[in-house]
Amino acid sequence: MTTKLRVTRRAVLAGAGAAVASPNVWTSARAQAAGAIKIGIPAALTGPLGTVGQQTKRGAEFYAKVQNAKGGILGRKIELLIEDTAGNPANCVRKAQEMVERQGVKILTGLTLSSEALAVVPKLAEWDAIFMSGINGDGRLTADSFVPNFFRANISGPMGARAVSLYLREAKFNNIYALGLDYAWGHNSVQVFEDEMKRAKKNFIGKVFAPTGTKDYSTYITKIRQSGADACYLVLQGDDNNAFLSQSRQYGLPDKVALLTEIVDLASIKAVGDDSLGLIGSSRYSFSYDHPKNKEFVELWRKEHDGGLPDTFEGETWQAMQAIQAGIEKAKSTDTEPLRAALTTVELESIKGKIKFRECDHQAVQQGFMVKVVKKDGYNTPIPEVIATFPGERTTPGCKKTTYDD
Amino acid sequence: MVEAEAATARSEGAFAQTLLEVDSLTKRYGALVAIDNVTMRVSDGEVRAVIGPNGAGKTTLFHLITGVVKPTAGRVRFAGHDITRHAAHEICQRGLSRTFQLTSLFPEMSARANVMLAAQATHARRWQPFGGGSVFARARRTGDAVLEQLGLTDVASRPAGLLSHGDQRLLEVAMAMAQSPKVLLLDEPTQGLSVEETAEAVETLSHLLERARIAVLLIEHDMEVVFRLAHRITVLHRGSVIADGAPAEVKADARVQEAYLGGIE
Amino acid sequence: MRLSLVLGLCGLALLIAAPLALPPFAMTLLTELVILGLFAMSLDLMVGYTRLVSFGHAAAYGIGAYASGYILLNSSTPLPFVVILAALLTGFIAIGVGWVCTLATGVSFSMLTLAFAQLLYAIAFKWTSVTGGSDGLAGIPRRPGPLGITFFTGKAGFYYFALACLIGAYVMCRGLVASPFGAVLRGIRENEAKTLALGYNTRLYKIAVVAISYALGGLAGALYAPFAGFANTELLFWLLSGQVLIMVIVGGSGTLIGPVVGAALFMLLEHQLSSYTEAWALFLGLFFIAVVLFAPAGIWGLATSWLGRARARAEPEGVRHG
Amino acid sequence: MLGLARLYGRGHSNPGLASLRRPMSTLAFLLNQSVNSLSQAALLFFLGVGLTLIFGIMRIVNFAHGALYMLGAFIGYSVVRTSGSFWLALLLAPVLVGAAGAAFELVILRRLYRRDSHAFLMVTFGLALVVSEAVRLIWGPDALQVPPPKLLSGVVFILGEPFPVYRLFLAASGIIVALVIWQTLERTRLGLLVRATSQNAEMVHALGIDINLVRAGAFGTGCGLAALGGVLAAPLVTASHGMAGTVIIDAFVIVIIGGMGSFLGSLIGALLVAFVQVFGNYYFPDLALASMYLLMLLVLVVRPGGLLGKEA
Repeated sequence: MTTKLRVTRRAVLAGAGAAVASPNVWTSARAQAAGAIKIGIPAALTGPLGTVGQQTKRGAEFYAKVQNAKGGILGRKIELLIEDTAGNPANCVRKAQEMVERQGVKILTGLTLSSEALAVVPKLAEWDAIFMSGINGDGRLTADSFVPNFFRANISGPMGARAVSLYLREAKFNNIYALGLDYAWGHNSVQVFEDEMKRAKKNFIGKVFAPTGTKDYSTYITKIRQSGADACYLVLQGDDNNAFLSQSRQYGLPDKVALLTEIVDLASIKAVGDDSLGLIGSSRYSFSYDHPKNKEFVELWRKEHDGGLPDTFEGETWQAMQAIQAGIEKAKSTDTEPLRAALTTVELESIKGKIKFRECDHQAVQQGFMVKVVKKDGYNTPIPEVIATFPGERTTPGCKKTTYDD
Repeated sequence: MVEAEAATARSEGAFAQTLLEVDSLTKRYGALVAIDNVTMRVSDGEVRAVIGPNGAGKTTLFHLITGVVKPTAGRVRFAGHDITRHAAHEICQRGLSRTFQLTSLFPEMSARANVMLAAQATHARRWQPFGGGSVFARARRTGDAVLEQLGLTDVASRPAGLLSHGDQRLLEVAMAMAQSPKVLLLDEPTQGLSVEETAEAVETLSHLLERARIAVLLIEHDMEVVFRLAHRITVLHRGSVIADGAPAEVKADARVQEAYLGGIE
Repeated sequence: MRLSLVLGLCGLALLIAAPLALPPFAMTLLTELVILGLFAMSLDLMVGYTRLVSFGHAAAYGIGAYASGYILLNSSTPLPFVVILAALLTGFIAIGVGWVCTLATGVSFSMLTLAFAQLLYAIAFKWTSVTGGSDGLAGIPRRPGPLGITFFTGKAGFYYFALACLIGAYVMCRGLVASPFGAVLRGIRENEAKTLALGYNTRLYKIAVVAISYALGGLAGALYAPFAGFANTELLFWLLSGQVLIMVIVGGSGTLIGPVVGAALFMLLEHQLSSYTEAWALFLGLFFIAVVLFAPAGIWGLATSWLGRARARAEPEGVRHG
Repeated sequence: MLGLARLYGRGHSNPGLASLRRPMSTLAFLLNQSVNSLSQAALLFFLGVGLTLIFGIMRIVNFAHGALYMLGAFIGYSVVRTSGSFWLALLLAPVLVGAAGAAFELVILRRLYRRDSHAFLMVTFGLALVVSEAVRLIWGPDALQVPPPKLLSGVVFILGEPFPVYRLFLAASGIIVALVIWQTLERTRLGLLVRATSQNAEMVHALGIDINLVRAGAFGTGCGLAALGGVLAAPLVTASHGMAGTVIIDAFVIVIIGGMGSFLGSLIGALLVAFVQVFGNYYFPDLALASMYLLMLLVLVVRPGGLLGKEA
């Protein structure tokens, strides 16, 4: 018994020792695949936002697979370095730094949380690396916190809020309330929305913010009901979004108040099922978007994934990868300096149509669109259907701003 | 009974000065009166035993005197100062050290470290957050002396938790003595010991107390021990004092016989 | 004793020589390990030496990080001053925290420390003008000076500064636990009622150790902000409090070195495992359970008991019997 | 309650819609939110009472409680998915998780009773990591829908204000479980054993009762109650990976407010926290993050051992 125990103890210590002494951290870059283009993706693959991180991973991996089959970019293969951050900025900075310092990565994408992105952005100059956002919606990234090595291919929070606002200008709703998550994204989007509503001469009744991780939304539902609003704008995501949608349906809220949301995604629709029916919102990406490039992508995707549909961040990541490719091809190099210059002038035909990065704040100007969650034959869950589109010039905020003038 | 007579004889001598005065002390827990209007005095050099059946309030009385529990009414004076509302550690700092009914030691420290920590408490720089060579040296001198007095030198480097029960009881007394107290409160020092162990412990204690000549308040169940050590005896019954006097007087008291000595034994 | 001193000096020499040999990322990682080790060591004063189990030690880290981040962003005070200032501030705030928390003992004490940390978390979330709200503070610079010295702002220089803080804190803690004050702490750890009965004002000692422990935890946090370049609410979250407690126990509480080892192990395991598998948390969890079962005194305790046995084996038979 | 309430199914058109345009009366609001607080208290109580049972009997602070709660929700999802019965899920999930908990006690915790609290802290933390990751590996990273049973998916009207039947059911089940636990503790031999063990384990051992069995049973029951809470919460928040983290702290807080090891205390703690959260969020939404901790701070400063705790 004692001997056995001692052996096991040794195993524990040895295991621990192996982890510490495990050689790869302490040595320089491993042998590189000849000429491969390395793209670093420090994403939240686990944790509460694991859903988003996993979408990023699937989107990027599929893109690399398809493109590598076509011979890669400039004849060089795409090599993805995907690491889990568990949604913690400290992990994210460390993993990104490892990619840059040890693996020689010069292009980062797929960071999941805005807090992670905001922590990484100030380091880009020191790292001499480009960060192509495909997810991060925080308005500050292209405003106060803007750095030249940052590019945003995705639709930002303010752009989503703007799309909803433009839609509401034409809609019959007059008394409007807003519920946002109590952090930067929620406050930022609700602010943009409130300004918009006031300009549109709508009656903006009030707003309330719920902390992330709220389990019981009944008080917020009650506030919305009491306000007498006929529409409520939601800036929620993940578990909070799911909890709100389930509970508001249980309270019969949608019978009385139209719910408009900043992000509609399939993961949420699946999580709450029919409770999402009738939800109207802007969408950063939807498979139902009517564009030949998108149709081609969705078909390719479904063939690869047993008929599964690409979700919001799978599409957004795809577009971010397209942008990276377009930049590299135009620069004919992956070096940071020429790549950055190329990205500011490149114009590409992506799955969402034409997109182009503005020179002033590196935000990709692209169409905004509104969807409505409906039941449709041939799909076993409700799906988002496009009900309106807006040209990029109208949904993109002023340069290095999070607000709109008209 | 020779010891008892000797004790009586000693008790008749005049004592220098009253050190500890308990005045009309009362403690109520709701409707329950644990200590009811108790008054007693302990003088310098006197060994006073507090006896009484289980639940008489002896340990509560100790808790009240040492500030662990605050009284409902009444006063405790020590060397002329009112200490009724003082915190436990302040009372101890004034020179009133105690032992516990259930052995209370630092089980993982050596016996010596236990006594040293007790001795350190009387040093002005007991809190010094660096160095401390002189503090420790003095504590060690005091501690080793006390350990020797109580015959614990041989086990000084053993963890206190591994000592025999008898040695643990003595170690607690040693810790109290290492503080050079003016009044020593002993809560059943022979509790849980075998007959032989008790005899040895009583022998050691009586030598110690004789040499130290300090005021002692002693709770004890074992009458042999009481008569061997105490000069005067206070009998508590249901929280009240029913007798107070020299051992022989108390033994002869009819109420005591009824309430305690006769009732149980 | 001599063997451990030799080993200790060897370890120190390796740490000092590290920047000469290690590639850039290894240095980054090592610097973070030093900071995290300091953080875990600061908690050991409470957990290991006084048995004050804090569930809210992230508060110390967070206050330190926010304070140093804020000062560095809004003034040109040199880095070393800022770090020390932030540590002192943390210790000062901790006096109040300790005063309230020591009203309770045991699990209630732990939960009060948690309450404070979570309240600070809520404050950091809401006090946007100072803390940056949920975005936190980003782009925190390493200001040069004093006297125009820029050494500390570089990679190696910052590492040496952090290492100096760790070693300084270690020497201080060693002195503290070996002092009369430390003896009283051990008394409180083993039997608080008795310590009180011996005439020590145990609550004051506990408040003092909370303040010192938080100050050193704040020192770690104050180093982290300019190291990582950001400070955000994650640094105040209860998850970090739980993790640092696990670091202390995994390494071996009550040893000062053990928690440093535990912190290194925890972070390296997490970092390495998560590169190999998404299910890293599974293996990390199993590792903790294994440590509890097979290394009761923590990894450091296990290592030192091995050293002891190895030394006993190395000595000739005759010496042992004679 | 039924005197005030009119029942409507979910699919029905809503004849009371016109009346909804009226502003809500204060009384209706207070009543509505009070019943809602009861439903939230029920969920917290299932967690807290399990935690306090485990603490009372074994002196273990179970850090895996949140993960087990989440596990309950995901098992509930699978049972509902395969059998279509929410009621079966309510039965199976607690039983399965309870059995797993008892097994963990038998295999791992049993070896640690001579050790200090650090061992339990770390081993249950390890268990939490293992369970959380296992859930992710088995059920994937996405949140999953657990709809309430048809019978409970309508709305009742309390003084003209709609209130979900499901929440009414939660409040009722909380009351029922609390009554069952109370009666078990007071009236049965088992309850006597539990109370005796939480006061003095050695004595119970001396009476010739297998303390090991009591411990395994207590740990299993505590875990099972957490899983029951998880299944019941799933229709409100979906079965998701964020469940574990948000709930473990709440459970600690209610147990500590009530007094570690006190059953009545955990009930009072759950009620207090639920009412403070519901009404606090309404009247002071900016304090939503802090309200629970302020409550705990207040309680512990006044009574360091918790409301019904013996001492600190």
